[in-house]
Amino acid sequence: MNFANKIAAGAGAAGLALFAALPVWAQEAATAAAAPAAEAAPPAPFVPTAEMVDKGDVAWMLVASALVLLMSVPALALFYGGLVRAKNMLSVLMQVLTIVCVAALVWFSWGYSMAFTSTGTPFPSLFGGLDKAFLAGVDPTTLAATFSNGVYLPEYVFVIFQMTFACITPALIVGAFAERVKFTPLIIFTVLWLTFAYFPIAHMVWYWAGPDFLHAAPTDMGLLWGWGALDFAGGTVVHINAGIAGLVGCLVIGPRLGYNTEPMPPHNLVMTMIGASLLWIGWFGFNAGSGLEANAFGALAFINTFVATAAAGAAWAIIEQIVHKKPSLLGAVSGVVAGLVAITPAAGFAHPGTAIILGAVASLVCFFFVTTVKKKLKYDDSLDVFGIHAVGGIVGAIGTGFVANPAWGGQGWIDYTAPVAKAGEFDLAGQVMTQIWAVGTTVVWTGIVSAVLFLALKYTIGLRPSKDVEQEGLDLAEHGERAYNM
Amino acid sequence: MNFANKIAAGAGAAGLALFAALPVWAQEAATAAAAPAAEAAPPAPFVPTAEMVDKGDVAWMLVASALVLLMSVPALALFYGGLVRAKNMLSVLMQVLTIVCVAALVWFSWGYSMAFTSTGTPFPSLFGGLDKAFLAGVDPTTLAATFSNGVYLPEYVFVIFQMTFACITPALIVGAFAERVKFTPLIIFTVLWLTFAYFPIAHMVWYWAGPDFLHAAPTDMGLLWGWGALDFAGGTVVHINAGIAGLVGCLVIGPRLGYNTEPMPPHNLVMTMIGASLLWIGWFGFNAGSGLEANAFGALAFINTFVATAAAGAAWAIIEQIVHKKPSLLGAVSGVVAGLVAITPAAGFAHPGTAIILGAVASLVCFFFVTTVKKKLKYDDSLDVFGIHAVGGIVGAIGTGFVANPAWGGQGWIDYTAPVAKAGEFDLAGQVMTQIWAVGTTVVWTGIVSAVLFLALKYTIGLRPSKDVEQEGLDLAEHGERAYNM
Amino acid sequence: MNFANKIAAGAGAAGLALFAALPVWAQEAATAAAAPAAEAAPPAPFVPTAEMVDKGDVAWMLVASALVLLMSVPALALFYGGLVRAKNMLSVLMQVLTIVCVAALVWFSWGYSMAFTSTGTPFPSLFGGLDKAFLAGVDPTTLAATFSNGVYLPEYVFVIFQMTFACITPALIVGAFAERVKFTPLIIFTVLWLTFAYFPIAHMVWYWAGPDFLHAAPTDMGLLWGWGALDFAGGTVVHINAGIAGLVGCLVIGPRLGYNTEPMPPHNLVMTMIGASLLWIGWFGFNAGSGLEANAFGALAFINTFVATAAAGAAWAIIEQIVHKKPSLLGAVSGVVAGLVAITPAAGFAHPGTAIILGAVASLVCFFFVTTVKKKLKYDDSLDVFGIHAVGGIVGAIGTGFVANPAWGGQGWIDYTAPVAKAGEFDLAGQVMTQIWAVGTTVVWTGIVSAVLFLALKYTIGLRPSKDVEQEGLDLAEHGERAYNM
Amino acid sequence: MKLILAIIKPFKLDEVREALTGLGIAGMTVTEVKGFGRQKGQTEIYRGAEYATNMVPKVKIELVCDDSLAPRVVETLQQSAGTGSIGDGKIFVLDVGQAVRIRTGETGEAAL
Amino acid sequence: MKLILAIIKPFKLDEVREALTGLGIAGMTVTEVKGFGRQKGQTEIYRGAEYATNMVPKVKIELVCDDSLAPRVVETLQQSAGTGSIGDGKIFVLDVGQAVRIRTGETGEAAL
Amino acid sequence: MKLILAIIKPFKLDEVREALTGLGIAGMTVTEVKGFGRQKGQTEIYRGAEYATNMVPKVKIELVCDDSLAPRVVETLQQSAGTGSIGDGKIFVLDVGQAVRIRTGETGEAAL
Ligand SMILES: Nc1ncnc2c1ncn2[C@@H]1O[C@H](COP(=O)(O)OP(=O)(O)O)[C@@H](O)[C@H]1O
Ligand SMILES: Nc1ncnc2c1ncn2[C@@H]1O[C@H](COP(=O)(O)OP(=O)(O)O)[C@@H](O)[C@H]1O
Ligand SMILES: Nc1ncnc2c1ncn2[C@@H]1O[C@H](COP(=O)(O)OP(=O)(O)O)[C@@H](O)[C@H]1O
Repeated sequence: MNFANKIAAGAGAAGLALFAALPVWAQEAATAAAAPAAEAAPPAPFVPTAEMVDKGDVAWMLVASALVLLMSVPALALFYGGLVRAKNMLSVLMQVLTIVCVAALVWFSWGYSMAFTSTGTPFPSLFGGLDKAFLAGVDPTTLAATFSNGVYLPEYVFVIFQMTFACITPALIVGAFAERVKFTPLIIFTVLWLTFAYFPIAHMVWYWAGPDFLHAAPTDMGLLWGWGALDFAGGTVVHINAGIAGLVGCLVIGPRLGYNTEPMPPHNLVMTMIGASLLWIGWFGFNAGSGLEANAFGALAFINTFVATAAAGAAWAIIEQIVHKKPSLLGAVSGVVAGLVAITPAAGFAHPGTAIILGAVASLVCFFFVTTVKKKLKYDDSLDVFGIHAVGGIVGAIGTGFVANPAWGGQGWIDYTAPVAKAGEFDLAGQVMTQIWAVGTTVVWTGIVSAVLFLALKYTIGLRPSKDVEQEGLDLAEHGERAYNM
Repeated sequence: MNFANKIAAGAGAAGLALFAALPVWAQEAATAAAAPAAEAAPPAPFVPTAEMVDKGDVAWMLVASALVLLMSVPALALFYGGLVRAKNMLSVLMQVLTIVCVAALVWFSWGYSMAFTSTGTPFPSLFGGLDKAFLAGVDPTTLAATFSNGVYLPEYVFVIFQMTFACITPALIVGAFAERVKFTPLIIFTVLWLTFAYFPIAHMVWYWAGPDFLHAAPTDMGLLWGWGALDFAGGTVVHINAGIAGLVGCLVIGPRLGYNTEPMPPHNLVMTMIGASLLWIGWFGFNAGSGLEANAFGALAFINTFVATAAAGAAWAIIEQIVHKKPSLLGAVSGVVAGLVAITPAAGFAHPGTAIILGAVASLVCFFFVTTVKKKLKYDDSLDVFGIHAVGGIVGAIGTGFVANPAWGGQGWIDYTAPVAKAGEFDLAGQVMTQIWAVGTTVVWTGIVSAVLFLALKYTIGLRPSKDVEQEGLDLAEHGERAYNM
Repeated sequence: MNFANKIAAGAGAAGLALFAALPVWAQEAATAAAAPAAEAAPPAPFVPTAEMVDKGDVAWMLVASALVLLMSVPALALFYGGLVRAKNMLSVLMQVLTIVCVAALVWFSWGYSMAFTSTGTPFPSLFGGLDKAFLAGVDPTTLAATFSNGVYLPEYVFVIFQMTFACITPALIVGAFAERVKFTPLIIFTVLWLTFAYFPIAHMVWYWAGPDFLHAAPTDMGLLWGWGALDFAGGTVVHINAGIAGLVGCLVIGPRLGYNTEPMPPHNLVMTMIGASLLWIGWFGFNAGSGLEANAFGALAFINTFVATAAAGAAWAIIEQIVHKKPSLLGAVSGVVAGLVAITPAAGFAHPGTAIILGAVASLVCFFFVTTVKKKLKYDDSLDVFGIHAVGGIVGAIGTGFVANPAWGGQGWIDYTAPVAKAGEFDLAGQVMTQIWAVGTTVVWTGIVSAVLFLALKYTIGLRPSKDVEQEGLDLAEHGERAYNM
Repeated sequence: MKLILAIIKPFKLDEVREALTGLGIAGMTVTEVKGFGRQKGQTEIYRGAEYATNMVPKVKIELVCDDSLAPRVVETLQQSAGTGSIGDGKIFVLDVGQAVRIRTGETGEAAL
Repeated sequence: MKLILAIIKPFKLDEVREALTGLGIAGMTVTEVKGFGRQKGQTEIYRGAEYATNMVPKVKIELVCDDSLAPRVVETLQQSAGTGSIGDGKIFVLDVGQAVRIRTGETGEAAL
Repeated sequence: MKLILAIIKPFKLDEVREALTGLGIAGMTVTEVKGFGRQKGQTEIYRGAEYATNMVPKVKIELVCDDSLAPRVVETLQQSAGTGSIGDGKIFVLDVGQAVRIRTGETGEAAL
């Protein structure tokens, strides 16, 4: 998914939007190019065929999809659930599970079409139309492009993989206002937020015509993709997007009763640890799957996801040892998640060595936000969705501009405007600026959409349960159950 | 696995058994057909070779097998375990784990041979003989057929994948009489039930000669397969089979002490949620693996398993919101499991749109059985094995007849009687009737076998522990441990 | 990974080191051999190309790597954590997680180079140099050999897969002295032990030039590999290695306060059961991944990992039924782990039938060590790292010599000294002697290294927390948290 | 007023509560406890380590009632909690000096 | 000396503890309990099986103080634990014959 | 009869039980509680949020014995539960009006 590209927009390509991503499918592409079909393609339209599908890719992408779903249920649910008080445990599990179910149905209904088509819409660079709503036109014979010329996936595979991303992103948000939100408004928010924030941003960052088609349709792409913003596996689309929405949500909803006066220690850190571990495992599907092929670049994304995370987990434990004299498990798993978030946009671009640095830096920055900034600014981001996902995502997204630098072992970017993709020339300062612009665009877009939605819900059906309900716990009051009857 | 097929039994094919399954491997088959070998095959016997194995298929099937084992341990064990009282937690975990171990050994010893051979037996359409007992004749060079002409798997892969199904099916049963069964008789039951119920039904539904061999041996198939019954991944073989056995078991054993007078709330819904989530993840292996290849049809089964489940989870939450004013987590996960059960037989046949309808309908029907019918009829199916697996399985099995309809986006059935498989003509009413017959046959067969086995055990070594043991809890009394020493 | 091989060291190959492993890639090799390139290779140096990579293998190996990481976090952490008292739960989780993070960084930094190169070192048969430190020279275009001529993996894939082994092995050790070790010294120990015990032993057992290169460089291999010791997936490198280190550690540190006078029952067997189940699932990646290809030999390793474990789990339950009259869940999961350990070195060599015997025997021997020998000798191996990993590993390593016997359905060994690998002649007694020598070498090497390291730490910064800290529990005292705040 | 403190078998709790409600008792407080007495716990064996758990899970009921009701409470408790087998538990009666209902500040028997 | 035994709502614990500390109370012991009284528990429905849980989670405080302090402790408890709604809980006062500090062996009021 | 109520450190429980058994005590009841006293809990830091947990895990023993045995029980308890460091706990003694064994209906000291 989501490699940037250079676009010669007519003759003089203007602005900072001239950069782009991943280098080296050139090799494979070269093979494909040897086929006369590919060379003759520009005049006669290119038609991918079933032979361009490799079962190894299909096997890997199906597994990767299952891994990403694993990240939501049970991993994220447990990670979050363990951090709340026992009386709200089930509410968190239920919110995550229901969001996953609803997001899958919305994705099927109009999400895929809005994110990954560019027809039937007034603003094809912002979001797609409804031509593939309810998966119209998708069947076992249709194909989806990868990042290599002449390599395709069954379209269902691509729909599934992307569906798992649409499921986890809104689920990430709930951590910011856990323990104090009503269930039904939250589900309504999910549907609207997916429609007005997630699908457009996914479209802007990830949509493009594909390597065999782009040179014939050089403007058929999302806005940020066109700028050349690099986001390998969703640093902007998933983490900044969700992290900002969470911050807005916790500000609109307000802090928990007793926040900063009562102790609210995590009720079960074992669940949090299980969750973090399974997040790590699942994230291999998230990141290494985002290359869409079972090849050496997937392996690069995989090893970066491994070592950046290890560095981030260790870094948080070390800083705690220094500051508090005791390294805590919650600290280590917070570092693990911060590292995973930060490496997400960079996974396919970095060298393992720079990935380690990126992970460690992100971990320390998140530590600072979670322990110091939050305390200073007194917002109640219950489970640090902003402090870890938005902050870690921003560090990662901007850091991607650095670590992609081929001079430091990075993979640079690929120029897909040629019939056969080839490596582009890397401009460090320019790339970093593009990354910052992409981050800014995402923050503004999701910030506005989230604020409008949360405020609208707050002043209509209400977002927050009554004081009594909050004190009793959402499990009993909202769901009529308790988690433990030991 | 397990697509039905049309059999021209001699000249005039009689009865309702004339229908069959999956359409479109035709494409791949066409490629194979181009090879002169395939065309010359009818006279000279066809010999599959190692080149017909694709490593992508092997990779996917090994993963799918691991995913199905994950469904048993820990997923099913946790799903069930969380629902019992704390004093019986370990007994459930131990029952599931031991059944898995024993079933694997039985599968190796005589199960594979009984289910997937048709030689050395007086009734080759009901069960196989012992020619491959102890995996005699299976080695790394032997191959197993898929549903595509000219595509093979190492036989060990097929043995493994099917083994995981034999492991989970008897484990499903224990939920029906959890908290009140003796351990040793249960294990004896498992061995006998596998032998007399599971292996024959698996044989009847799934055994056939394979696409390259069937036209030369047009009667070499299981009874229900021959009828044209469609069961993609085991709606009849696994879920109805286990669900009915569970119902019979709970009737023979009788209700728990204090049933309907004492509260018996689930002791740890967090474990149940983890279990349900991992069941969902594992079920992708179960369903998408049942196509035996890493291709677009596997992906179709995967997406159906995804969206039908999402719809079913949401449907149960919504009906609870309507009926009880509170959507519960236990409700949502019950819906998730009901949806997974229902889509199992239909996973490779339905369009995602009809899969959603099937999932939602099954969820509502199961809700009705679990909350109303069970209360009325007063049987104590502790964890709703009948109410979810048998009922959901029946809805799914019959529903498969509808959703397979090509007119509604379904995949129809494949005619394997031709040397190269091709799509068959779909008869909606006839297919639904066939499905009903297949369900009925399964219900009767497993009902009788289960009743005989349970009654025989009840009146010999006994099935039920003493009152004291039941009151103290099976953990301490039967296993000498307690789950939690906090 | 890690098949032994026969080396014609000059003319008269001396000593007992003349045996070796896996048979039948011959088939695939034969295909490769048909290419003139392979035949011409000895004079002109063989150069593997990107076309020798199969995406099916890549898909499988990436998944296998994720599965092995799953074995550490959360599986091993939970398996161990459930067995300690609640007050030490987090300390175990934290130790395992931190060890994984640190080991990954060490592997990146110098581990891979020390284990899998033979240049830049004074003793190329004992350990490698630093030529690939910080993964210098590894990039998406470099390749790693498999066990088949002409079949390669992207080198990153091999680096990742092996990294997961380096992560879990030191984590296994902590179980032996759980509940009574200081955190920082443990992490220092991990770094040193990896460097001086794990990397050398991995090198000695698994390093070799590869099938296309060995005949041109017939001494380019690790010491034990050269002897012909068979260790499919790490019986010596992982389990004996860790098990002996654990024993040494628990002897140096001494028993827990209150050992044998206070009851110390497992605080949460549910976590232990989840851990054991996920270990089993992950172990498929560990064992079946060790063949490095998605083929029938991977499937053989998979099925052996399945049935040997099932037999071992059942065997422990049965012996408990006989001895204590009650089969316990802790017993069954202990058997499961013992079986997994024992089949590890034999997974790719045994027939499923002999695998079952090996699993059952190992389970009974471990039962004897854990329940009788430990009581007699009064060492406090808290979680039976020695009793299960070392003992089970030794049974498995020696048993491998038997079950590999082609006369009993085993796979024998492969002679890689020929340009195209071919089956070697099997000498049962000789092979068993080689296995014993390999075990002995491992025990001595790791025993000495571990003793030196533990004693050095004990008498410098100290290994053991104060009495007060131990009584209060490590969670609060060392990490400042408690696991449960219900 | 009297504080009646009863240790009973856990699975008897519902029966006991119903019996006491029948007497007109409006409230009580229940705690999970572990009992040590004539009834011995099971021997549990964890991987060969034997624990003779002398501790048996019990439920403790604390209930304050006025003096006149106390004898009937004790009697009802004894009947409803009894199974006739070892480990049925004990009832202890203590004097209570004062009772206050937090919500209203009522004291004495009105607080119960 | 008096043993003051109070059953309160769990989320009031911190407030109560602070109020009592303000009085100079140096120690107390807290237990999680389940209460049965006028306040009814929620009806929980698990897959159609209804449980009217009469049991509500409460916290029990046990606190021994000297006789003179007791009235103020009771008063403070009542004020800090009260919300004015049903289920606020009870305070009971019992006589204590003797107190011993285990660490030092001090007895009587010096032990508190 | 006396009710002896002791709050002790959890890891001392086994020692205490053995010492009391040595005295001939046939039964007691044990509860996990949280103590608040001179001994302060650890400061726990969860992602930067500090919780000074004043609550320390303790074990409460309740034990009824006849009046004559009470002093020796208290003494034994004090010795076996003591470590000499802060937080060792307290022993309180209360009067018990009556005791009943549920199983047999025996009352008074015969019930113990
Ligand atoms: N002297 C005592 N003081 C406090 N609790 C006691 C005493 N003796 C027994 N108990 C409690 O009563 C429970 C039952 O007592 P036990 O001696 O086992 O049987 P029984 O009630 O039949 O005499 C014990 O588990 C313990 O909780
Ligand atoms: N007679 C009693 N003896 C012991 N505990 C009682 C008694 N009555 C009430 N309680 C405890 O006090 C709690 C609150 O009592 P409840 O009747 O619900 O409300 P209120 O305190 O407003 O009268 C109960 O949950 C129970 O734990
Ligand atoms: N006044 C009291 N009433 C009830 N319990 C008390 C009281 N004072 C202390 N405790 C209990 O005794 C425990 C130990 O007391 P603490 O003051 O910490 O140490 P020490 O026993 O050494 O004086 C406390 O944690 C608490 O559980």
